[in-house]
Amino acid sequence: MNALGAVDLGLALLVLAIAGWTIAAREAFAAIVGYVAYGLLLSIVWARLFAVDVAMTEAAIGGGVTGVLLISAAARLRQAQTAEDERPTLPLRLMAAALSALAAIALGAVILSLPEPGPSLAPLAAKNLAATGVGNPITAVLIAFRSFDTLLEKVVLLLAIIGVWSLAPDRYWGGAPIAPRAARPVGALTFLAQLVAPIGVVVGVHMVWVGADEPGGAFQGGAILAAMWMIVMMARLSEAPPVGAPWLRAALVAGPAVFLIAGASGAVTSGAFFALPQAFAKPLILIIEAFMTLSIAVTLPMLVAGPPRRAPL
Amino acid sequence: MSRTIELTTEAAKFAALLQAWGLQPFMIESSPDSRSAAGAVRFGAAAVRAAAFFAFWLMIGGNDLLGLPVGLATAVAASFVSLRLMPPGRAKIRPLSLLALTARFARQSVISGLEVAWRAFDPRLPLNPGFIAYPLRIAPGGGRSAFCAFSSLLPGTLPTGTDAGDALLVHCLDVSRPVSADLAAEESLFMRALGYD
Amino acid sequence: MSGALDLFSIAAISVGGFFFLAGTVGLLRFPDPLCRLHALTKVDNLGLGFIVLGLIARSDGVFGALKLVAIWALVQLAGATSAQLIARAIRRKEQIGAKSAGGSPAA
Amino acid sequence: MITAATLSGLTGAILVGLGLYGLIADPRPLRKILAFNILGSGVFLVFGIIARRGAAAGFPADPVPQAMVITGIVVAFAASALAIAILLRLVSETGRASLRPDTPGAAQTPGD
Repeated sequence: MNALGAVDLGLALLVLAIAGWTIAAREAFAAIVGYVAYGLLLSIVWARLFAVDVAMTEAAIGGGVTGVLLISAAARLRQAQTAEDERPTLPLRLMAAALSALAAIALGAVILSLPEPGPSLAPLAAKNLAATGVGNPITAVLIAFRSFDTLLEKVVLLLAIIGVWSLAPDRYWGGAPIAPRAARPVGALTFLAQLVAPIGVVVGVHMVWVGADEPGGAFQGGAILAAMWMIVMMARLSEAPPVGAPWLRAALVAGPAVFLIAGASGAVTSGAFFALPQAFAKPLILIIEAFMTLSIAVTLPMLVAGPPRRAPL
Repeated sequence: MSRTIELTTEAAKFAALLQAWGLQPFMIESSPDSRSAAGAVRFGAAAVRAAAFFAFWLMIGGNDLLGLPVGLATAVAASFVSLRLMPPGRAKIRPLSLLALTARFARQSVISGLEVAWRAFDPRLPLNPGFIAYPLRIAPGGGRSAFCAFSSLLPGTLPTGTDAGDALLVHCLDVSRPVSADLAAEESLFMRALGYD
Repeated sequence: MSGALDLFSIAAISVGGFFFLAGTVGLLRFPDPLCRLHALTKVDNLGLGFIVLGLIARSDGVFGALKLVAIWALVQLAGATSAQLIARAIRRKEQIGAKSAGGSPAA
Repeated sequence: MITAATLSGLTGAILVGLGLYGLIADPRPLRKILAFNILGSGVFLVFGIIARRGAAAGFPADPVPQAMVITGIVVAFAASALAIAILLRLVSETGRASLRPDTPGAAQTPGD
């Protein structure tokens, strides 16, 4: 086994160990810290699979934003304990373990018996990449080749927001959520937010811009912008907006709306839904990406902030 | 009479603009006596910061000609965010003192880093941990936060926030070391470099 | 690349690796969370500094070098902030513990 | 000889098993959400090696599964956020972080 193979094996064992710790840890807080570390390690695994775009998404969303969501939830759940007697009995746990092991073994067997060479859509994507004008095949797949998936995924985000907001008690409807934040202003956190947030804006936009040709894109860049807004709210330099704010709602629907309009205009001009005219494919993709970025940057923090918890003014 | 006032304000504006563009990158002195001069200061700070963010864009983006307008717009947006979060303060950077501060930071980092490394590897684990209270001279606000961040980077000292007064509670791996004297030297240098004195 | 530059790069990265090792040993051996924080956030950052220094010698052009410096600076900022926040949280917890035990808070 | 891609796939398979166990065996709702996320990331990893095995046409990995994993990660996050919002509302209504429909103190049914 060469050095890189040893690194891969070590990485795999580390990922599994931390996943096991996350499942087994007694304290919720410890489990969540484990989960964040797990997300970061997993993104290294993705980088080793040459999926840099996925690695960035996993690090930003799987590790970072989900981590904030879980930690703030755990802090609010500290009082509400689950009774110990709700733990399943030993035979039941053994059965669950056997079932899980069976699932893992079956999946492992499938992986080992995959056909060689693997089927691939890469040649097809490569052949049509020139028509989109972008250089990053993943961005092309997301926005052009499988645009319905991406559009529906944006709609799912919107549905999730609607679902989260619907959980507000009646008296708070139209009010503002309370984003996770420090109990009182802390100098160190304020300093970080003041310095990092503008730099993060540059990095996030840059990531969307280069996403057309290199690893990056609306999801990764949007997640960075979202993180910057969350840091600013955590440092108490800004508050979550009321859910009824028109600008907020416009920003939330901007991405899917522009995407839909582009698709519909394709139906008119080129005779097929989402048929982007070839001459304008690249600028169109960039415009769609820009609005998607805006929506993602606003949606993720609002999902983390949760339902309104303040009466409307 | 009114003309003279106008001229004075214009002059103040111009001076503030010059100051902002030339000598004091990032943060500049605000002059509370004149509103329009304050506006110019704000504009100047915005311009300096936007230039800095554009330079950052060029640095991470490299030489992509098509991206320049995007970078420019992003730099303006970033400086808007920056101004919202951190209005122009009274700090000004003195390059020579900053250089001295950087040199001291590098030297102290290596020296105390080696010391912590030695403590970690020594089988007897020679630690004498504890807190010391260090009375801060730098005023509360951005400058103090920056100094705390700075001193928390040096191995051996770890600021853990202030007590009821203005004393910084510093955790040290070895309380018998001259931590207070070191901190005082660094604070003087820091205040001189960023114009907080 | 000239041999001297390669040699410098190897030396700097090795020194960085040494500091990372020292930080990890400290993390495992130091007795309480605050001491472990020293090992984790500072000695490791120093290690990163040396590794960045070694990589700058191998970077292609000024932009690559500046990018590495920016990465180092951002990690420093994150490290400084998280170290202070964690240290603060630990001290407050200890203070509350000391108060409830009837002792005076450490100062 | 097991390649790096196969190794990651097997890791993904074990992660699916671990997540499934946590999802079934842990009664605490927050931990179920965590386990669900681990299960999901295991599935993504299996998808990822299918992308890696589909390396062709000069790409190091098939871009189509990669793009789907990216959307998948975002959807998993949205689902977690919704689940946590529901959980927090449940706690604020009942005062207990429990999925058990009966009131505290009532006789428990085995195998529930």
